Amino acid sequence: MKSAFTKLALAGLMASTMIGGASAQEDTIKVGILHSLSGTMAISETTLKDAMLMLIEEQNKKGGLLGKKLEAVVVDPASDWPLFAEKARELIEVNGVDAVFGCWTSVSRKSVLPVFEELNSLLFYPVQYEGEESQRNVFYTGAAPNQQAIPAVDYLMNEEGVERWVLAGTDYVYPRTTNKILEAYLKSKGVAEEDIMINYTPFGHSDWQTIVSDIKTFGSAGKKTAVVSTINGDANVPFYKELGNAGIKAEDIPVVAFSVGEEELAGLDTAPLVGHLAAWNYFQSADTDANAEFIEAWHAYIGDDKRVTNDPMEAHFIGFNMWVEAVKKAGSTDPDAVIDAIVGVSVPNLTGGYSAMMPNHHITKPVLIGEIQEDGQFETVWETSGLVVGDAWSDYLDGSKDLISDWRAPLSCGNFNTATGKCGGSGS
Amino acid sequence: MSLMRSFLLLFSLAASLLAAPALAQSDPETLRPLINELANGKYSETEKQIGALVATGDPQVAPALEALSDGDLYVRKADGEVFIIKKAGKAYALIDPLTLETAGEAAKREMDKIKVNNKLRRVIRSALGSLTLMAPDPTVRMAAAEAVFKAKDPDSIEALDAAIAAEADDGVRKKMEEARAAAVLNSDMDEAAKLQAVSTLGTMGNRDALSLLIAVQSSSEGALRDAATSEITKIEKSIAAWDAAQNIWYGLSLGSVLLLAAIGLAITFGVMGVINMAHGEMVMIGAYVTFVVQEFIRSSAPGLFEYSLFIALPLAFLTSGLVGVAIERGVIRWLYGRPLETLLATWGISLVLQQAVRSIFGPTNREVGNPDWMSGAFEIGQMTITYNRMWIIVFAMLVFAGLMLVLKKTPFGLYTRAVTQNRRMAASMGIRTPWIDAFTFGLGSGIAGIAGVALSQIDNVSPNLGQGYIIDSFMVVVFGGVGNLWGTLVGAMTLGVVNKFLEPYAGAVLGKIFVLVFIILFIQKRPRGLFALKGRAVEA
Amino acid sequence: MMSSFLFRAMDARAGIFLAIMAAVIVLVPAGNLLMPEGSTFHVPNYAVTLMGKYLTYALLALAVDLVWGYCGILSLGHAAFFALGGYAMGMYLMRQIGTRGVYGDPILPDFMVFLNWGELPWYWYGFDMFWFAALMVLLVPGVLAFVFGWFAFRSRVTGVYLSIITQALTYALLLAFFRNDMGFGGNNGLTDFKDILGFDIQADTTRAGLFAASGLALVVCFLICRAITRSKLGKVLVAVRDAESRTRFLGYRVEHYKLFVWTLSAMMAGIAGALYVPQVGIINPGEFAPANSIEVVIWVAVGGRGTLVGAVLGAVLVNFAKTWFTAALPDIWLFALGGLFVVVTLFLPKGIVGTLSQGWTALRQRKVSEDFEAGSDQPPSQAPQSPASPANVSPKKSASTVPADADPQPAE
Amino acid sequence: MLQVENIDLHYGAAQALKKVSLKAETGKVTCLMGRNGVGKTSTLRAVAGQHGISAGKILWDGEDISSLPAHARARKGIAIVPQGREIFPLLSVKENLETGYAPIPRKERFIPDTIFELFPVLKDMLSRRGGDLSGGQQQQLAIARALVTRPKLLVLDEPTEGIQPSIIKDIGRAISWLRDQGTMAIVLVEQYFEFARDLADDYAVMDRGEVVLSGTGADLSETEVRRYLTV
Repeated sequence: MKSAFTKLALAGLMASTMIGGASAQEDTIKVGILHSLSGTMAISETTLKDAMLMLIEEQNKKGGLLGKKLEAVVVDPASDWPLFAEKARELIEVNGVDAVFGCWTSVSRKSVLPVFEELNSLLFYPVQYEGEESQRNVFYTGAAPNQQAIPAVDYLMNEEGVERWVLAGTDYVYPRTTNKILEAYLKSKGVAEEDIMINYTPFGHSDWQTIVSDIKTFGSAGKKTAVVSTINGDANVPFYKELGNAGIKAEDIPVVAFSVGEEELAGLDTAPLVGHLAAWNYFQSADTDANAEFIEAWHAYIGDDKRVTNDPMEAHFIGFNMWVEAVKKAGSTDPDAVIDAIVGVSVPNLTGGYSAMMPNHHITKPVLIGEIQEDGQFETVWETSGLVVGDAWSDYLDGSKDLISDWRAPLSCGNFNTATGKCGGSGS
Repeated sequence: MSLMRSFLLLFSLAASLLAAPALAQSDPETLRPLINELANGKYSETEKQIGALVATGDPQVAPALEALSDGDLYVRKADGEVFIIKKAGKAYALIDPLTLETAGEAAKREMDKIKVNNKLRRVIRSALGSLTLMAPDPTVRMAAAEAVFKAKDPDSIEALDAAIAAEADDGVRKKMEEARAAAVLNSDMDEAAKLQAVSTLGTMGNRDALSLLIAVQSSSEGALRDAATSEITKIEKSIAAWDAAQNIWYGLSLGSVLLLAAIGLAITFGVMGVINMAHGEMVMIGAYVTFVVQEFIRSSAPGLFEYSLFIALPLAFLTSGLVGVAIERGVIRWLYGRPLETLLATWGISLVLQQAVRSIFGPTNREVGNPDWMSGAFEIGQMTITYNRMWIIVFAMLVFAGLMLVLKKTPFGLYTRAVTQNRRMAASMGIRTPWIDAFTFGLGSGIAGIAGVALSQIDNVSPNLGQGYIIDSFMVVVFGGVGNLWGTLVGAMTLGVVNKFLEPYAGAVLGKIFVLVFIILFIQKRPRGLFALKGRAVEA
Repeated sequence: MMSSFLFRAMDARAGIFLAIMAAVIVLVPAGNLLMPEGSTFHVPNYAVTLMGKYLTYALLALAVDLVWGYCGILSLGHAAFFALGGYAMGMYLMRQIGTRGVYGDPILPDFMVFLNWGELPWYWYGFDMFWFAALMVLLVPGVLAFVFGWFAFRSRVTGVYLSIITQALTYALLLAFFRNDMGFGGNNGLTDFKDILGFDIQADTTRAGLFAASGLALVVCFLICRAITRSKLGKVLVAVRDAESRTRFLGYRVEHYKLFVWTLSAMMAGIAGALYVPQVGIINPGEFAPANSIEVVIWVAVGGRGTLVGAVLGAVLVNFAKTWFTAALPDIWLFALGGLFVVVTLFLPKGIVGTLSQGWTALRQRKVSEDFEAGSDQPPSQAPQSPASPANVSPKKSASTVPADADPQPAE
Repeated sequence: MLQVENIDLHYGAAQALKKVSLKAETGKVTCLMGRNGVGKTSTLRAVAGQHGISAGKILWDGEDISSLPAHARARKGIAIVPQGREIFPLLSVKENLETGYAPIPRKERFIPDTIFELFPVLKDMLSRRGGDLSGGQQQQLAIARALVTRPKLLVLDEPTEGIQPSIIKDIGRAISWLRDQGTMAIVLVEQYFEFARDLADDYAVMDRGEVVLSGTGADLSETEVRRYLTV
C-alpha cells in the first residue's frame, strides 16, 4: 500500500512536471505569484497577490506581451519560510514561469535567493527592506533604508526640531539594521548617546502599556522627542491603540513609521492618531491621474471601493511594468536577456514621475512623508525634491560603506569593494 | 464622530469668545485679510501668518486657528477667500471664519485645504492658549493653561497674572500658577521669584515638573540649584513609588486579558478535558461579531455606536456558543475517551475557521472602534490609567464572577460539575450527559466569544487573532491547575504581574522567555499546577 | 498465540517498508542522475529535494511516535529538537561559506558583519569542523532533552501538564532564537549555504546524496525504534503508557525508561533537522513554532500512533497533501487540510496503518475466536487497546475502573 | 417489573455475561449473589444502562429499554447505588442529593423528609464535601441520592462492602422499609450471605457469567449458595 502511494506520489509529481514542461511551449507567458495567502503574513501579502492578478489582467487586455497572453500561477507559501523556497522551485521548475513577483518578509526573500540563483530566474521584491543585498536575479522595487528611513529622520530633525529619539522596532533584521543605520546617522548629526532609546519587542507583541509609558517618560525630559517605529505588521494596531489612549499626541511626541501604510490603518480608528507620520514612496492620496486610474482599476477589480492601495502595491506596479518593458526591449522572456535589458528601463510611477531600474537592481523613487488623517489616509507633508536612488549598501555601516553594486558588464558584481578593487566583499 | 466633537467645541468656544468682554476686539473686516493670508505658501509662511494673527491679541481669530489645526480651514480657489468648512454630503458647507455665519456651499474641487502639520498645530495650540486664558468655560481655560505650561513663554506671564487674579476655579488656577512657574523659570526674573516657582513645581510633583527642575538644576547655581535639587529628590522618590503601582496595574491589566482569553478554555479544557485547539478561533469569532455589529450600527443607526459593545456581547456569546455546540455535536462527541484526538480534530477545525473568516471578511485587519467611554485615560497621582484597560479589568472580573455563579448556583452548573467528577454516575442520576457536554462546550466557547469582544478593543481583528492567544491560554490554565477556575484567575494575574515586573528590566522578549521558563520550573515543583485538585475524580 | 500473530504482522509490515525504502533510496537518486531529462524514468530535481524533505519529516514523525505511541509522552515541542539539530548543521554550513559571503569576511557570517559583531561568539567555535557539528547535532537536542526530561519525569509531570510545558519549551526557544542578540541570525536565520563537506550544495549529486542519506537515516532509526519496541524495554514502555503507576508499583524505575526514550527520540529529531537544513537551504526560528510541533503529532495520528510505519506514512502523506493543496487550491487549501484532519480523526481513529492492521487483525480475530470457542481457555486480548475492563478481574479493585467506551477522560 | 432476558455482555473481546436472565418485582427484594468477578456488577451495569449488552433484552414494565442510555433509564425510574458508592467527591452532600433532581419534574424537586428519617446523619452534614465523608456515610448518601429520583427500581451493588456493622444494620433497615412501601422493586447484589438472606424475597446466584441458581427467598438454601460464594 505504501508502495502504491509512493508510486502515486511520484507519478503525480512527474505528471505535473511534464505538464509544466509541455505548457511552457504553449502560447502563454507564465508569471509566478509567490505571496502567502495563509498564516501570519496573509494579512499583508494577499492584497499583493490580488494586485498582481489585476496587473496581469490589464496587460492581457492591452494585448498581452510579445503577442502572447500572460498567465498567472498562484501558489501559497503559507508564511512558512522553507516552503517559500520549495514553492519558488516549483514555480520555476514545474510550472515554468518566466518571472516571479513575490515575498514580503526578508527571511522569505533570503529563503528563495539560492533557488533563483541556481535556476536563473527573476524575482521582483516589492517591500521596503534593510538593504545590504544585491543579487543578480532579484529586483528590489521597495525602498532601501536611504529611500525611507534617513529622509524621515531628516524631516523630523529639520522641520519639527526633534532632539531626542526613540527607535522602537520588532526584533528582527529589518528594524535592527535600520536602527543601526539610523543610530550611526543620528550620531553623525551630533545626537548624544543618552538621547537615543532603542527598544525591541517580539513579533505580534500586543501589550504595549509598559513601552508606551516608557516612551512618555523618555519624552518628558524637556527635549522635543520623536519615535521612529519599525514595528512590524500586527503589532502596530495594539501599539497605536495604546498610544491613542495614553494620550500621546502627534504634536507632543510624533511617531514616524516605516511599516504602517493605508492597509494597516484600515484596521484602526485613526482619529486619535492624526498627525503621526509615515515615510513611504507612495501614498494613496497622491494627487495624480495615474494614481486615480490605478485606484479606480483596483476598486473595480476587487469589487469594493473601500479597499485601499499602498506602497508595496505601487512597487509591484512599477516592477511589473519594468519587466514588461524589459521583455519588450529584449524581445524575449529569457532571464539573461531581461536582466541585461532592464537596467535603465524607466516607467511612470504613481506619484507623478518616472522610476528607473538602476544597475544595482534597486530603483529610483521619490520619498514622501505623510501625516495620518482622520479618514485613514496620509497627507503628504514633505517630499524629496527629486528621486532618490536606492542604495544597496549603506554608507553608515562599517562593513558595507566601501561596497557598491553594478550588474552591468563588465563589472557584473553585487558587492564590489571600492577600497580593495575586488568583487566579493572585503575578502579574496 | 470626533469631527462632530471638535465642531461642538469650536462653536462653544466661539460663542463664549463673542460673549466675553472684548479685550482687543476690532472690526472683523480688518482681520479678514490676515486670515486670507493663511492660505499662502509653505508651512513656514503659514507659521509667520499665525504669529501675525496672534499678535493682534484679538480672540476673534481663535475659531479660524482652531479650524486650521483640525484641518477644516479651506481656501476657495476662485477668489482666495478662506472659510471654515463642514462636510455636508458631497459638498462643503462654508462658514465665515470671523463672524461664524454660514456662507453657502461649495463643491469639493472648488476648495483647497490649507495644509497643516504637527509643528503648526503646536504653534496654534500655544497661541490659542494665551488667547483663551480668560474664556468663560473652565474647560477651555484649563486647556489654555496646559498649552501655556507647555509653551513656557515668559511673555505670557503678564496674561497669566491677570488670569490668575480673575480665576474662580481652584483647579484651573493651580494649573495657571504652574504654567506661570514654568514661564518664570524660563525668564530672566530675579532669584526670589524663581525660588518661588521651583517650590510651585515641587508641589506639582510629576514628570513635567521634574524635567523643568532638572533643567533649572543644570543651568543655575547656589540657592536656586539647591532648592531644585531637593525638589528633584522628593519628586523622584514619589515617582518611584508610583511606578511600582503603575507596574502592578499593568500586570493586572495584562492578567485580565490573559484571564479573558483563558477562562473559556478553563471550561472546555479544564472541566471537560477537551484539548480545544480551536479555542482561539472562538475568541476571533467574538471579535468579528463586534466588527459586524459596529458596521451595521455605522451604516444604519450611528447613534447607537456608544452601546455597540453591549449589543455585541450577547450576540458574540451566542455566535461563538453556537459554533461551539456545533463543533461538540458534530465532531467532539465522537471523540470522548480519545482526548488527544480532540487536539487533532480541533486543530483541523481551527484551520477551517481561520480560512472561513479569511474568505468571508478578507485577510486584512478590520476596524473595530472604541466607544468614547473606552477611549482616553485619566490620572491618579502619577499613574495613568487608560479607560479601555480599566473596563477590561472590570469586565474580566464580571465574567469570572458570572461564570462562578452559573457553575455554583444553577442546576446546570451543578450537573456540569457532577458530570466532570463522575460521568457515568451522573448519567445514572438522570443527567443528560450529552446535553451537558454540548452546553458546557457552548458555554466555554461563548465565553471565549465575549472575550473576543473585549480583545477587539485592544488588539487586531484579523484571522490570526486567535492564534496569538492560544498558547498563553493553555499556559494560564495549566499553571493555575486544570479544572479549577480560581486557579485560572490567580494564574492569569500572577503571570500578568510577573511579566510586567520583568519587562522593564529584561525587555519584552526576554521577559516573556523568563515567564515561560518560570512556568516550566514551576510545573516541576507542582506537577499539577497552582491549585491542584485532589482526589480520584481528577486523576481518572 | 495472538502475540505471535501480531509480530508476524509487524514483520511483514516492516519488511514491506524496508523494501520500499531500499527501492526509493536507490531509484530516486538513480532516476535523477542517470536517466536523461525527458525520459519517463527521470526524476526531476524538484522532486528529489521535495521527497528528501519528506524523508526528514518522516524521521521526525518517527521520533515523535516513539515517545508518544509507545511511551505515552505527548510532546508538543519536538520541533524544538528538530530545529536545534538544524541549527547545529546550519552553523557548520555557515562556517563553510568562508569568504564567499557578501562582505567576504573569512570568519564572521554576513549577519554578524552588518550588525557589527566584533568577533565570533564562543558558541560558534568548532562548527567549522564537520565532526564537531555532527556531534552537536546529537548532543544539543540530546542534552536539552535529558535535562528537561530529568526534571519533568522525576517530578512526575505527566499528561497535559507535560505536553504544555514541552510547548512552553519550544515557544521559549522560538522567542530566544528570534532575538538578534542570540547570535543566530534572528528571524532571517541561517541561509545562503554554499558547501557541505566540500560538495556544492546546489549540485545534483550532492542533492541526491543528501536524499540517500536521509533515506538511510530513516531506515537506521526505524530499525532502532523497532528493536526498542520489540524488546523487553519496549514492553515496559507500553506498560508505562497504559498504566504508569502500576508499572511503578511493580518496581520499575519508570522515569529512567522514559528519560532514555525521550532523549533518544530528541536525538533522532536532531538528526532529522540536520538533514533537513541542507536540503531546504534555510533554518530560521519559525521551525520552533508550537504549531509545527502540533503538526508533527498530527502526521503521526494520521498515519497511526504506535505503529512506526504509520508515522512515516502520515508524515509523507500529509506533507504531500500540503504541497499539492498549496499549489492546486492556493486560496482555500486550509479548508481541505483542516477537513482532512477532522475526517481522519472521525473515521480513521487509529490512523491509516492502525485501521488497516485492525481490519486485518479483525479478520484473523474471527478465526481465533472460533478456535477459542472450540476449547481454548485463554480469552484473546486485543493488543492495541487500552487494558480490558477489570470486570472479570478483582471487583475490589474496580474502584479505579476504566470508564465505558464513550466516556470522556481528561487529556492524557 | 424488571425482566432481564438472556443478556450477553462484552468488555472488548472478553465476554462477561452469558445468557443471564433475572426478574425483579415491585415490592420485593431480589438478591444477586456470587463470587468476585462472576458478572454481578456487569448485570447491574446492563440494567442501569452503564454498559451496553450484545444480546438479549431488558424489559421494564413490559417496555424494552435495552438500547436506552443511562440517563433515559433514570427518567424511567431506575436508580443505581453503585459499588464503591461513587459519591461526587467535590460536591457538598446537599449538592450530591440535588443531582437527583435531573430526571424528575420541577414540582418534585425537593428532598423528601423520609430520606432524613432513614439517614438522619446526612441532615447535619449537608454542607460537607461528599469526598470528606466516611465510607458508611458515603454509602448512606449514595442510597439517599438514588432515592431523590423517586425510583421505581432501586439497584444496589454491595452496599455493605467495607462498612461498620452498626451502619450495615441501618442500611438493612432502610432497604426493608423501602420494600415495605411497595412502590419499588429492589435488586441487591450481595456477598454477605446473612444480610442477603434476611432481605431477599427472590434470589439468583451467578458463576462465570451465568446464573446458576435462582428461586424465591424461602427456598434459599445456605449450603447450596455457599458453594458458589466461597472461593
